[in-house]
Amino acid sequence: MSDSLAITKFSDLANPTRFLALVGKVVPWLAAITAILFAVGLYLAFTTEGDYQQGDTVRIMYVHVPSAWLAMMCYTVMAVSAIGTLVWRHPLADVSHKAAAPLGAAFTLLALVTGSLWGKPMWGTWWTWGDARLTSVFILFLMYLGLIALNRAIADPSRAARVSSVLILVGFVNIPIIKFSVEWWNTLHQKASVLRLDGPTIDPEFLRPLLVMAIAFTLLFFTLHFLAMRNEILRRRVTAQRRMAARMASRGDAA
Amino acid sequence: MRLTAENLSARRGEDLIFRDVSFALEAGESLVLTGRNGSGKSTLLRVIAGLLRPESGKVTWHAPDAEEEMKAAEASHYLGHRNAMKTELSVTENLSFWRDFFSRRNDNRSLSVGEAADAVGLGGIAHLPFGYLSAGQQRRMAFAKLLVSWRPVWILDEPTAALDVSAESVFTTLIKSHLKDGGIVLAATHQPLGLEKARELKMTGFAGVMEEVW
Amino acid sequence: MRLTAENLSARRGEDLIFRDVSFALEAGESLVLTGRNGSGKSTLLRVIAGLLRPESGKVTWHAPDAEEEMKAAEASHYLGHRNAMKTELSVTENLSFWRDFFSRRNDNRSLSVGEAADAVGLGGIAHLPFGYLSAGQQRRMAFAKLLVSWRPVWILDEPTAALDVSAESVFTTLIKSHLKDGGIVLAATHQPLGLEKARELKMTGFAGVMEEVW
Amino acid sequence: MKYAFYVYTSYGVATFVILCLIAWVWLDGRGRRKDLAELEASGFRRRSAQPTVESPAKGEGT
Amino acid sequence: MTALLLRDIKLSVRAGGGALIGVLFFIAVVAVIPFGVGPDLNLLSRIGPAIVWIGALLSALLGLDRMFQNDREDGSLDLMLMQEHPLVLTVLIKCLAHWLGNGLPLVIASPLLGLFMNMNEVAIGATMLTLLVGTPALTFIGAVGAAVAVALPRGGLLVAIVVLPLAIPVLIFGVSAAYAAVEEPAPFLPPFLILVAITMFFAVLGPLGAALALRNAGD
Amino acid sequence: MTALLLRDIKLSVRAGGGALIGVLFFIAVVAVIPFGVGPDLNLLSRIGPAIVWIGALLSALLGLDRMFQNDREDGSLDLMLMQEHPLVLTVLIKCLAHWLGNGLPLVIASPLLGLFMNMNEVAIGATMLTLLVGTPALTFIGAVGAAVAVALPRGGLLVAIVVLPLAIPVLIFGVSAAYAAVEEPAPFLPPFLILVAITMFFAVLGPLGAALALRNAGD
Ligand code: HEM
Ligand SMILES: Nc1ncnc2c1ncn2[C@@H]1O[C@H](COP(=O)(O)OP(=O)(O)OP(=O)(O)O)[C@@H](O)[C@H]1O
Ligand SMILES: Nc1ncnc2c1ncn2[C@@H]1O[C@H](COP(=O)(O)OP(=O)(O)OP(=O)(O)O)[C@@H](O)[C@H]1O
Ligand SMILES: [Mg+2]
Ligand SMILES: [Mg+2]
Repeated sequence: MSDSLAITKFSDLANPTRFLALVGKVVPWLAAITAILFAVGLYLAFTTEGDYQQGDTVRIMYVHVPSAWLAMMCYTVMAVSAIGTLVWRHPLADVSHKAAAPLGAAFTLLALVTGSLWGKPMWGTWWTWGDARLTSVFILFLMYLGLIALNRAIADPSRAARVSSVLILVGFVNIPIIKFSVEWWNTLHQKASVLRLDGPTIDPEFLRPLLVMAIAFTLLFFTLHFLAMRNEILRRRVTAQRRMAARMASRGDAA
Repeated sequence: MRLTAENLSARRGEDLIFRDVSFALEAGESLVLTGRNGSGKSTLLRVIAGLLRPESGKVTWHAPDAEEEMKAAEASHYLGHRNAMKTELSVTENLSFWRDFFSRRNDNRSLSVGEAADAVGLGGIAHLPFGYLSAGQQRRMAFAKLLVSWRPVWILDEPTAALDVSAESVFTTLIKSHLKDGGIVLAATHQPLGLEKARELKMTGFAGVMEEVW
Repeated sequence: MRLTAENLSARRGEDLIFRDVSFALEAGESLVLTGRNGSGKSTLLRVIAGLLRPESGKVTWHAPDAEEEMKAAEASHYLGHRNAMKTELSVTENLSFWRDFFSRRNDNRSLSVGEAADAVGLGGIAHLPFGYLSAGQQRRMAFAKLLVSWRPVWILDEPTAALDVSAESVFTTLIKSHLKDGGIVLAATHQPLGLEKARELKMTGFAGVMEEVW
Repeated sequence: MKYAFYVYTSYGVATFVILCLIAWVWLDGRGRRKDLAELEASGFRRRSAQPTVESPAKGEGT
Repeated sequence: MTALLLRDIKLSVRAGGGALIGVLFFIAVVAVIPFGVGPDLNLLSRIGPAIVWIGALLSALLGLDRMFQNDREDGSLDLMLMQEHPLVLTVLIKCLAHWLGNGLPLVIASPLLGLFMNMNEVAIGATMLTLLVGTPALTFIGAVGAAVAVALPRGGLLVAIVVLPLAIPVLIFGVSAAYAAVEEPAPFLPPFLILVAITMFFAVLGPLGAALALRNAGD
Repeated sequence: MTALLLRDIKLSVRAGGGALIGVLFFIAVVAVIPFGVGPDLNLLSRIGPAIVWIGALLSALLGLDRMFQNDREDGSLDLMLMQEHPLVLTVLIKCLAHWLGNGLPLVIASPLLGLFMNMNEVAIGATMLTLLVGTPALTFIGAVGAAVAVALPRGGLLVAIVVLPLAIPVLIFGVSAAYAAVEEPAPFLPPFLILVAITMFFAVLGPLGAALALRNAGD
């Protein structure tokens, strides 16, 4: 009975300490590769030709499309973590979706802003409420904010994690709506031309910088996510130790 | 008929409240939890009632007629610190709601709403809204809820708080007769309940911090 | 310093719960209300605290320094069945709110928040949200509220419900020292409080119906 | 370049938001490590970091 | 289970006054819009279905957050969680009671508001029908939010935020079906069927999610 | 008294991000509107002020009814009733805290929403001004309803009847003042002054009524 079942159960799986060690090893490499890819991506983005139809605004694509993909991917990562929280009750999963929410909100904001900046020259308006793609992305943004608020509102972290997991999973219906909104409703927004079943239909001239930037964004996300997870783990470690210290102090008084 | 708990441990926030609690209760047996304020009595009862997930271990219920194990919660009545009654509804409405809600097929050991109110000594005021009762009367009515539908296991969290002496003895009688009928009782109290052959489990509280996880 | 009640009677719904209750308490005296559940103890205490209008009679408070009579309510602390604490706020926040809210000019007999929490034996966990405390710990903290701001009269409704034995003795000590300081205590209980020279008033409940009016 | 304003603003916004994220992660991490160091300095150690210390919680299960 | 249904309806009539508050708020919403739009009766009747739907959506939010909170505070929720009837069923019944107490009155009041907005009979009928079909979806979605609110010290607004994004599709299809019934070229059935499908979908997902949240909010 | 103000603000902020949530909710409500009415920017900017006001009314209603209920349920209200500070003052402070925690953030956020609704600067300014002046009235009216709700275990319906009919004039004058600022012929001042008068009136009547109801609620 020296160690409770709970504790041995957790140390079988990747435990936080081991995760921290992993982060320490992997993150410098990730960060370096991200930086290189960004350099290459930006170079390509500003040296390839403009589109005859869209002019130079096509360069906005290289930030808009990756951040839009990331906004959706981040939510997917959170949904997978949410399953981890609810089904396996793995503490790392709690940390994972809590840390991802601000990142997701930031990328969604980017997609919204760059989209608007692209929309003004292309469609002549910053924003329209009539487009299902635009509004569903806006809803995604609100959901990220709501999840952040929810996490802040519940004091007990593991309870907060479980409750927000439920919400994440329920909100996941929005992701397919975002993805397929352009097919289901006839709208202003571009139809999918890269991520489609029958292969990309976009000119390779644009595809190359786009892919490089997309990979760079993805790696950036994982770098930041790992670091944010590490911060969250440290935060919990600090609170746990503070409680322990308080308990031992009050115990000392009693004795 | 047998209620077993194996190696239970539970946590509140980051604190482990208790670890490795095991016991087994047969029909007619009772277990009384004692311990200081905050020592984890309510926590253990909530774990057994299935309202709080244990950190490890499990609670099982073997009925003589059923083959497989059931969740203990389904065979139990739980009387917590709160009374689970609506202040806006009358006592009768409250009790008959719970009677219907709890009712099972071929259950002939339950009392009717009126009988239950009489059994706790409040037959005369069952038409009042629950919110109009005094603290002790409310507690009695909450107890009457256990009588309107038969469940083998009673999980009682300080059932006699706010009660006067006569009501305490009424409760003791009711608990004893439940045990005689082959029931099982788990109770947390600060005052002796007056059960003769009750086993006692003394809680100590705070068995460590879960910081190892982090 | 003197708290007097003259010919009090009070009613709940259409029932007269008690009639013609009179008493006078001087500094250092205490009165314990006993009686069955629903006999009107809480009702009497609420009348004295000014929370319920008496059907007839009045409660007065004479302070030695003030010339005219004050309402007794303003010289009193009331500890009811409910704890008057917010579950969302930490214990310290709760206590310091009440300290500030109750504070009076030139009041030097109050304890600080930390001292009050220590006095009820919970100094170590004052940073936790109130909602995280166990039932007994909550009750102790509610009692600590009486210590953060000095009031001569304490009106206590079942102060020891849900408490363990050690906490009960702590409370008794606190009440005794309040009496020694020249305070007045009115308490309703089902368990003996252990006060030596307390006067006792036994409530009987239901003193008639108000049908005369009609 | 035509529409240069839109292009540069979008890259600018993107850079700004990403820098904010990096700053947040970095500052947060620094704060937490400082907290840990303070706890360490006040003499508190994780138990798993010091397995030989006799744990106060052991043997308390009922 | 019938007992639960009856009790909840009784409570909502007796205590919350849900029905009346909802209807009054609904009327308030519909009453102020003409100020914005001006006395242009044509325009009013054109946006009528949308306004009625928005009013219904907003009044559905009122009181939704306390669907489980009250039961939690007095301890009833604990007892419901312990029962062997599947929790999903309990949640479903509570949703039903909530809809009967709060949603149905809105549906019934909607023709009156349609008259306020100068809508014609077809539009009124279509709006009422879409409300009848669509408001249950709002309740089911709200149940998830309410269940989440149980874990919160004070749920209220947070619930609404969480719930609104999910409610938007309901609104969109409800309104477009109502319009389709009036304006000629657009067919009524496709959006209406989608609305039905959404309601069915949330009738499953809502109680499931709410039950999951309740199980996990436990303390 | 400052302690009470601070505590109440703390509670409203703590309990789920207060200001953030109020604003988020407001945004969510306003964002929902275009889904209903359609993407017609002209129409949107025309009904904008009305929508923003409705959003404010709704967020004022959510949670207002529990202003005293929470204090009553945990027994704090008893202790407040016993103090020698006049009860009216206590109520006033509670209203103030409620407005600071819930009303003010809405006022501050309203320009953003104005942008969403494609309103012009004048309309945005006018809406914000009317909100600043009008939302306190909603709080004061709500306080009466909340106090009545405390008094009656079955007071639900009464609250609705008390609060909303009184709130509707506020809404109507607020909205019409906002419109008057934009549309030429109508003068801005008359409705605005009426709004100011209503607020002043309820600033006196609200706390008085609430205090009276609380005193008589005693049980
Ligand atoms: C605020 C406005 C906008 C938002 C919220 C937005 C959102 C999105 C999202 C979520 C995606 C990813 C979709 C997917 O992977 O299937 C996307 C992709 C894309 N967007 Fe936008 N967008 C906006 C404006 C624009 C504008 C104005 C243009 C150009 C005229 C544009 C062009 C594209 C293109 C070309 C793609 C890539 C499609 C693909 O290859 O799959 N977007 N956008
Ligand atoms: N709000 C109310 N409305 C109507 N009747 C009430 C109300 N509150 C209490 N009563 C009735 O008044 C009587 C006295 O109640 P009171 O709370 O004073 O009893 P008590 O002596 O404190 O009992 P206990 O020991 O159970 O706390 C009871 O019979 C009760 O039914
Ligand atoms: N919701 C909660 N979140 C975090 N900690 C909690 C929570 N509820 C209780 N605790 C803590 O768990 C410990 C055990 O509480 P529990 O209610 O089980 O005690 P108890 O033995 O029932 O005490 P009492 O005799 O006072 O009722 C206490 O120290 C308390 O502070
Ligand atoms: Mg307990
Ligand atoms: Mg009493």
